[in-house]
Amino acid sequence: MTEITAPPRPMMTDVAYYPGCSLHGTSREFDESLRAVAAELGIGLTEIADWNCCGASSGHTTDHLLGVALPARNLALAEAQGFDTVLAPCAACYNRLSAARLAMATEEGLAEQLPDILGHQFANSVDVYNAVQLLRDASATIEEKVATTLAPNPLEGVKLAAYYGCLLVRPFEVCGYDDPEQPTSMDEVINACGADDVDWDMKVECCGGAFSVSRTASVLRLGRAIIDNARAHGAEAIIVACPLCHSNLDLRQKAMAQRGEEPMPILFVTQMVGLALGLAPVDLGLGRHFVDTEPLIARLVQRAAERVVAEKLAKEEAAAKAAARTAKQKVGAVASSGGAQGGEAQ
Amino acid sequence: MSASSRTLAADILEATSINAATCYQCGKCSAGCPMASESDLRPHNVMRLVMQDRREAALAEESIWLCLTCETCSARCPNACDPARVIDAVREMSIEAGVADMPRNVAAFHRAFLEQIRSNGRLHEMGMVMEYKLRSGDLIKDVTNAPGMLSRGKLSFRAERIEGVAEIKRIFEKCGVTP
Amino acid sequence: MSRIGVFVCHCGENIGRTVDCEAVAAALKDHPGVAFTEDYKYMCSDPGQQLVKKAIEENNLTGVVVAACSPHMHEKTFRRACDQAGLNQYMCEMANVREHCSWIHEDRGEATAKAIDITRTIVEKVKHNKPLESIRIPVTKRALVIGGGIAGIQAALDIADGGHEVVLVEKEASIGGHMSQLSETFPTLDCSQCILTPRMVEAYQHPNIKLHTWSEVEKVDGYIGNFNVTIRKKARSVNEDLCNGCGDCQAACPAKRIPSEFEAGLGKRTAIYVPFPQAVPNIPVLDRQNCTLFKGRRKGLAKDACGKCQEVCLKGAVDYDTEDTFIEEEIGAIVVATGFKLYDIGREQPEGLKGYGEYGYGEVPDVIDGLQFERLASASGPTEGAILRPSDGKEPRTVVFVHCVGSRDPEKGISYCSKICCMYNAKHAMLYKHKVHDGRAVAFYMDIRAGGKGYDEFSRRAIEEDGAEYIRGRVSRIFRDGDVVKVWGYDTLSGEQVVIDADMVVLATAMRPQDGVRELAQKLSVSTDEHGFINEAHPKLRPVETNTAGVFVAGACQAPRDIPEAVAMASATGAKVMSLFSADELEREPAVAIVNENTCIGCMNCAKVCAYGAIEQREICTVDGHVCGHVAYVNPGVCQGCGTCQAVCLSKSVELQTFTDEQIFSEINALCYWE
Amino acid sequence: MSDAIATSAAADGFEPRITAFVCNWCTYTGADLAGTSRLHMASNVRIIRLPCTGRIDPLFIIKSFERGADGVIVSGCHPADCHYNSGNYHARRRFAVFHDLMEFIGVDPRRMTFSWVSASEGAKWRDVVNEAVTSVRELGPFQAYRALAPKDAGVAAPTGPSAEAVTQAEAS
Repeated sequence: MTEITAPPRPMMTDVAYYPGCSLHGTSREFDESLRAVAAELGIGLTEIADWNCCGASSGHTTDHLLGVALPARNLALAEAQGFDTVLAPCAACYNRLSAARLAMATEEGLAEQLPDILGHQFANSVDVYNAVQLLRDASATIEEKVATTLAPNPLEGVKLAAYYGCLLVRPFEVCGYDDPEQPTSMDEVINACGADDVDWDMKVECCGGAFSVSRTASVLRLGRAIIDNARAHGAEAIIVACPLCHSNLDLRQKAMAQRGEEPMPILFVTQMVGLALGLAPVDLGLGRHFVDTEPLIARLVQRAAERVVAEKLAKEEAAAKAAARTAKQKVGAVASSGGAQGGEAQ
Repeated sequence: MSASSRTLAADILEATSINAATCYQCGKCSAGCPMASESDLRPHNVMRLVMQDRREAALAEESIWLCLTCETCSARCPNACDPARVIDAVREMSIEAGVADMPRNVAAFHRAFLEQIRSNGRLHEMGMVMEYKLRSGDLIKDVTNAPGMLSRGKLSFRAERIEGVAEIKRIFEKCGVTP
Repeated sequence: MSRIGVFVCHCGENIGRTVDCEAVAAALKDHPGVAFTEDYKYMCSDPGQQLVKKAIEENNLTGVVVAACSPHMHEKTFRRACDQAGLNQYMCEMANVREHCSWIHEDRGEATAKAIDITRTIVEKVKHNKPLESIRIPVTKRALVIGGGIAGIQAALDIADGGHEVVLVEKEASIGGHMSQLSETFPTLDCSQCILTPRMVEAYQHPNIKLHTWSEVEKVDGYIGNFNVTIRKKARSVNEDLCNGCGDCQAACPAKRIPSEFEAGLGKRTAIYVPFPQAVPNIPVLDRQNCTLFKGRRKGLAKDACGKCQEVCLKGAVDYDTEDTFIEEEIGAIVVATGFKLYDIGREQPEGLKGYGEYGYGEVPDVIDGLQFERLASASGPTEGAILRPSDGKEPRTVVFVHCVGSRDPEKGISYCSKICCMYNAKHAMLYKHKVHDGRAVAFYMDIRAGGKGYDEFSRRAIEEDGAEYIRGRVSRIFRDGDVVKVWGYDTLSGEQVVIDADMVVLATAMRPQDGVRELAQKLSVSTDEHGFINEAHPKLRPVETNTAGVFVAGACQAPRDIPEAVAMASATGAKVMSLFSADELEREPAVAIVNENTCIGCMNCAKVCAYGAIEQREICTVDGHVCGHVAYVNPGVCQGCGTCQAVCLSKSVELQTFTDEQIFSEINALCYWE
Repeated sequence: MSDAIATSAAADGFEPRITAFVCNWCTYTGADLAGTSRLHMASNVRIIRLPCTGRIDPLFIIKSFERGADGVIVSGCHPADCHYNSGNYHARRRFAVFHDLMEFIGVDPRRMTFSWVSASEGAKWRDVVNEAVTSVRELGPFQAYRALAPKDAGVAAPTGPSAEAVTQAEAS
């Protein structure tokens, strides 16, 4: 892997939280799991007071200025509330907020118009983070927590497909935290959770996003290709960080299925981290999905239990063998350990 | 800005700083476009119409509304033409010129969406879907999912309304947008 | 008192259109020191020059100012004319009223006023010109050729055949360059090795060619006719005089899994190796990075971990303790022929290029570049000429060739056209179809650029006779899908998306200048363009010269070139070198600094800033021979005439002839005045 | 913009006189290229050709101002591209010091333009010229040294001042 993984970034500990409409509505589980995981990792989330909708694609498709002004109000609120970073877990919101920030920084005359439009002073001083970025920077902490959690990690060795879609990686000028063609950040989080990332082909292909309601047929066509490819590469679930992707792949999956394939659970990245950290599925909103996650979780728990038993047996066996060996070599062992102790004493 | 007196390429240049003449017409954008199979105009065709100053053909075309803004075209363009941004600008001009041939449901969706924001500051999904259904006349579709959504706590009947609704209205006014 | 003649040229309409030439001549007529003025349609024409000569003779002129084009254009012409008329040529100067005036202004009044200013300034300068004699410098008739690819070999052979010694320096273990890696060459499908190998051998055995392989140019001092070049002979660990090329060491080497550079990573080599069987010289080098013995030594092992090659060498030629050595060569002219490398489009891009994540190069084994395909198609390659894909060694049934990867892509790659890809893609498609008759060859192109003798016919043949499918459009994505390589393209002519399940994909990656060329250019004082290609002195009229006299350029280090062009350029440099060597001495403008020993205080500031080491300290003695002080002395053979010494001289004792303080202050005074 | 400047030399407006010291190999050739490319630019600049920026004595610049130039341009090869290897490095170092000296001697540093223009940068030369002309025009005529001018200098322009005399004084 390349420079993307090289410099370890410090984990964010205190950020302004911009949930966006989806996390208050159709993707409540993203909000629930994020809050649960953040609490576990020691990341303080302060919801921006009185935030508004970023306008999503309808905003900037209709009017460029509106597409900047609606997100800008939120950045201005965060700035006024004393934050230098906003966490926008929803990939669409993240993209709109970042794009607005970039436009204000680069387009001539744009930043000057905003105080008038917003009716507030605004210095464009707030950085925008998405959930994957936040968790990637926290991956060392996640790994550590997973290792120290008492319960066996249900995700160990599970093959998960990281699906980035469009809005987390494109355009590169707006996102820029990961490679736009072969991103690795979510795969890093998957690995931090003890699971295996799947090397598949549809990581950055579009799922149909904004046409979820208005042009369902397109969404079915595009979504099917994504799910089929993940399945063909052995994924047991697809991990997403975008409510649009989630609802397209989860809500519409039944309509996509053609030959009675096994359903493919679609998990938010925060839900996955939560499972690895040993949080209860219900606290992570895993019951809110259309594709039932229960069979997957049951399977994972079952496997984890079997693994624990197998490990325990192996350990006992090894211990027995070791005991037998030490008994034989007792004399020599005593001599050498005595020497070592002597060294320490000095 | 009198749009008709200048070339479409000049208008695009002013709105986006993109010089349409830089397009190679190599088709790499259209090769990766997820909607290419459903639209008559592919990203490089839009660039071509801009180059040729065929304003009517570009602005009144349904295809520009089928763009998902997934940005794949722009990410892979060898000459930084940014077709996605150009299509965005063409759409804006299309609305401004009053010739937008938005598929009825796409237009309805955008209007319903923005209406929700303007009146509440946030999107009320249930309200949006209702509004959309009314505007698009597409009453049957998706109704089957509403009960599922409700039972999973994903839809609420009550809209969230922010305190700064007046500010949002001001933003819409200043930007000259009426859904 | 000066008697200067002012000659104003109309340059047809070029000057006359915006500058009132008659008015310029009239304005100078009464200027102090001007004895003659005239304007004429084409001053550089023969009648124009006759006019100048006649005026000199009839008016007994002491100086000549030609108000015409840039001195870089015609200064030589008019100085020659003056010389023929008996006026010292350095009493003639050009006033640039074309490039610096008529061509850049529109207002006739403004342009005329400026032309008068410019001409008056030069008149004031010429008043202080002194008759000078050209400097004559001896020429060392030995050439240095840097790079032993086809261009370097050709240049070396041409010069050596002309009877002059050549030092040929190659950084790899063998000469031959990229051409030795090619299977067949367009547009004739000649076997590359068959036409190249005899040339390589000829160069090696030529009595006039001294070959240094595994060597690099370390340092270049001096100037045209008199370069002093230091060559670093990298530690080869094999004594070139003892080795007889038997190959026993290679057979004995236990490190056999090192990716071969020559096979473009598709084959393996040993740590002590000859890059390819026909290598010239057939003498191995030891790759210390990958050698078991040296790995051990780096780890600090007390005992050497290997030593097999030394053991088996009956000639005792293997020596682990050799070090880099330096050779100095006296050289009169230098030919740069360092060639190209392919743009490595993998994800890691050190030089700010973005790479092509969407094409899967480096991640999907069956996505290869053009040179790799050459090795697959080569009879001496890893598959002995069978087209077999790298992942599983199967014969691919469908091969996709992608043009313009990295080229013509300012966003992710480079802006220029690499020129040879259209032709070698057509060749690759043909070679594949010749070997796999029922296979499918698909080429995605943006434009087909097949200008050249027999080139278009060749690329058409690939389509018409060999059945290659050409699709106009770039490819968006390439990825592995199970056993196949998916290619997402677009056919802009039929207006459809195209998805091809390929078995192998060949990317025509861009040509870039070879590594290290910028550093070399710095050593040679030649400039490079934004991409690192070496700049020629003039894109049309001096295509193989550089801005540094005596340094010439051939082949793909100047721009993407194919073999015929590289060879033509190489022979052109050969001719340039030969004409330089045809005289025993060179004539040079006497633009050198001279020290006034009477005023020099010996501070030696001048010597500190001299880039050429032209200034030395000299003792001054009293009449009876006692040393009474030191002064600076400028060696006129070494001085290049930059004048930096003069600017730092505390006592104003050093003076650059042709640009003296007197001359420059006169120019300033002519320009600036209180109204 | 170049056209605007080129044609705005109205009789009533102030048109600065600017002297440019350029090296023979890069900027002079770059200015030649601007010519062959027919890039139009302001006509206020007069070029004095030198072999290298390393040859430029700060006295040349002071002399120019003393004699009534309103602005001075110094331009040579880009760092690392010097035809004479390092002449422009010496020049750069010298001018870094000189820049600080300017205010001390009563010349607004904005009257001086230092730039690197290579032989291939005709367009850059045009920009350097036009920008220098614009900024010096805004600063107005340079008058600080007027009192120093010899009494007869005022009428000397078309026929040229007694250059020998000035140079003699300079050399001493």
